[in-house]
Amino acid sequence: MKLGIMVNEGPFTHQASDTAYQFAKAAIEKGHQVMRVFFYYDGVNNANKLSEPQSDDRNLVKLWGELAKEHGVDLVVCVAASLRRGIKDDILADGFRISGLGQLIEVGLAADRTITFGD
Amino acid sequence: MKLGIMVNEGPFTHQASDTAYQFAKAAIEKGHQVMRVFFYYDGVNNANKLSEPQSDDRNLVKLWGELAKEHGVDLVVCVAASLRRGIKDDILADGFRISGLGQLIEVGLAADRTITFGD
Amino acid sequence: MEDTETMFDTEGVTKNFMFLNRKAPYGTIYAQEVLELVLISAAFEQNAAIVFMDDGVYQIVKGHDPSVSGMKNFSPTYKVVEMEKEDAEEDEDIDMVWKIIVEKESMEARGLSTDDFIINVEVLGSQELSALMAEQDVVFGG
Amino acid sequence: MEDTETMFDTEGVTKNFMFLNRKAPYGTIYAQEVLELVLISAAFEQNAAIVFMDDGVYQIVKGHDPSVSGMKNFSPTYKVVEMEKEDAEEDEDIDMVWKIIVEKESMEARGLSTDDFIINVEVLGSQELSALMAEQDVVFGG
Amino acid sequence: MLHTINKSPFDRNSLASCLRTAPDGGAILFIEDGVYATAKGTTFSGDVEGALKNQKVFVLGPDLAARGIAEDKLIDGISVVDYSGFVDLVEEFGTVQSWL
Amino acid sequence: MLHTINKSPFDRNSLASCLRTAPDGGAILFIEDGVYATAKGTTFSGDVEGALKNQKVFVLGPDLAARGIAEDKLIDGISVVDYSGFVDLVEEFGTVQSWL
Repeated sequence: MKLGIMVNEGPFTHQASDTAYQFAKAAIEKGHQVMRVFFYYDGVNNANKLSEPQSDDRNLVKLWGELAKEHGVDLVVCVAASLRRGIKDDILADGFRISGLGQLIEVGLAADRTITFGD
Repeated sequence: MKLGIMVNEGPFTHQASDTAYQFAKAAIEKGHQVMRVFFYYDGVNNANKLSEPQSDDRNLVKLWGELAKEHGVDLVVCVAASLRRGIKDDILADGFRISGLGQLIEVGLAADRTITFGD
Repeated sequence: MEDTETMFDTEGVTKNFMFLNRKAPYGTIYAQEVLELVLISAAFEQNAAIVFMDDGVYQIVKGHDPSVSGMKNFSPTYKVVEMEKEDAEEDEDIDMVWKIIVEKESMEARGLSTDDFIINVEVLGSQELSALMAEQDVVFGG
Repeated sequence: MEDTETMFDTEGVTKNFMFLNRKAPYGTIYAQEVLELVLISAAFEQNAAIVFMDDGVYQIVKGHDPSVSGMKNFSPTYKVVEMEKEDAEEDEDIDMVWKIIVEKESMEARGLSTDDFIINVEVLGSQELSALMAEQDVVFGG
Repeated sequence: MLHTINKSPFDRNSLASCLRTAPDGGAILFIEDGVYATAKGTTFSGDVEGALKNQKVFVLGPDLAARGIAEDKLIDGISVVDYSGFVDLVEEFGTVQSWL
Repeated sequence: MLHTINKSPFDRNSLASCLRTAPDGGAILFIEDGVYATAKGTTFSGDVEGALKNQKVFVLGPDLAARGIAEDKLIDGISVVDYSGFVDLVEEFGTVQSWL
């Protein structure tokens, strides 16, 4: 199964990013393909490389980046949502790229299922 | 009247920061003193200087900074909440400073009223 | 244009997209940013059901003026959505079908009628909306 | 220490602070970050009413294990809050009074009893909670 | 005591929780999406009418305007204030509790 | 069709909206704070019991564990899945609708 995932909230404040990550990881482990994770609304804050959680807490920015690197998942941050919220190339974490909203519609068309995680 | 203000959400996603700003501005115009605005939870995102809203939209990061400059309002961003969310000196907007949660309790003690804006 | 850049082969694919608006405008940004998504989707010429239910029905109420609260008025964009819908209906070269729908129960609970809305909408009861949901391939918003 | 750095003259000022917890844990971070605020406030030796109402009562339910969801278990911190409260009661040099309160109506609506909680709480009905609210100088959370 | 409510009563339980516990003789100010509670003819109008017996009830005008709610649609007895009036309420009614 | 609900029924109206409009014969999966709806003996247990007539009902085990809800407290007829089971439900039930 080919999957598209949309993440609408930033890390820590809402559980959305945690659940999306656990879901993506489980899907990949079962042999499904996560074609793209699209970060919209406050979800763009998942791409802030300055994020530095406490040492005993999970680091979602890094976890997403590792998933991208190890399994070729395309992590796309919405350009319009990012500009507003100050997520720019200067602070963009490894594994993420900034692009347009069309990338979300595109994965909706290409994937067998598209699922949203948000608040 | 001496006022303390707590802001719990970032700009744009929730109206909390807008309302807090309009409230602070009105209080100052009436001759009251806003001793401190404390940004906690996602409120720390109000201090991201990379934020670049569309040209016809309000720029809350800049508006807060101007209020601080013109009226000596102390804008404090919680250090623990900021670390998690990647708001660091590199991207800290003019007029804001990063400090501890004790600053919120302190203004609660010093001010006549402390009011919270959030989600 | 970056927004229509493609990476996957979606040539000839047509799907039914639902944009489900359940949040009030201005208190949060969801109403505004989902509109941007609806408009981008037009470039892909897909079927779209733009649904307003729960507090989402407040998004299309007439007379919004958020300027005194310091916010941007995005209300006119709903007229653009309505125009896209009408253009699709009139242009025989465009296959996409757009629907703009309000859930009856949500509208009535808020004391509203279709006269209160800035765009023309189709009103569906919960059961009819349910049938429409069953036809969707992708649901955005929530 | 940065957290107790002061700028205003608050020497000799004592106030009643209420920390009103109305949100469930883990789904959002509010429960966790308000705890950090409660603990910092101890350094200022102020009166504190730590109230759990609505979904906030779920914060102190026994047996939390968020590790499989990938999150951090902050549940033990409530025991620290309870210890601060007990220390304040036992130490005659400390004037502050801490109360840990659950609203009865919220607890019962969720099918819970005090046996379900990891800390000792005082259960107040809405009307008693109302009287306590009227005594507060500052209310945080919500 | 001043209570602010910034959530739609359709979406969240803030209004119910506030009405259950607010001490008598204070004030409730509806702001942001909370202003939807102040309109006549909704399923929550009765609750707000009930609140008027024990509390003074206010609504933030700029947030009504943002959402296109005309003042003639308000429940009788509710007063409209602007941001300056909001500041006055904070001064007059003492401790502020924000129902978030 | 698969519906996910991630909000507490006490705090938001997602459960009610989902039950009003979800097409019969699909599945509802409670995740995050939504899992509070699956416990016996709350004011919302009846609604979920009603849903079981037209929908299959699932709950995400890791989110139950996070919140200390033992499986013996669940309403009868609800099945517990882990993240892998969540993926299976997405595959089996088609279009996913997230009630946020």
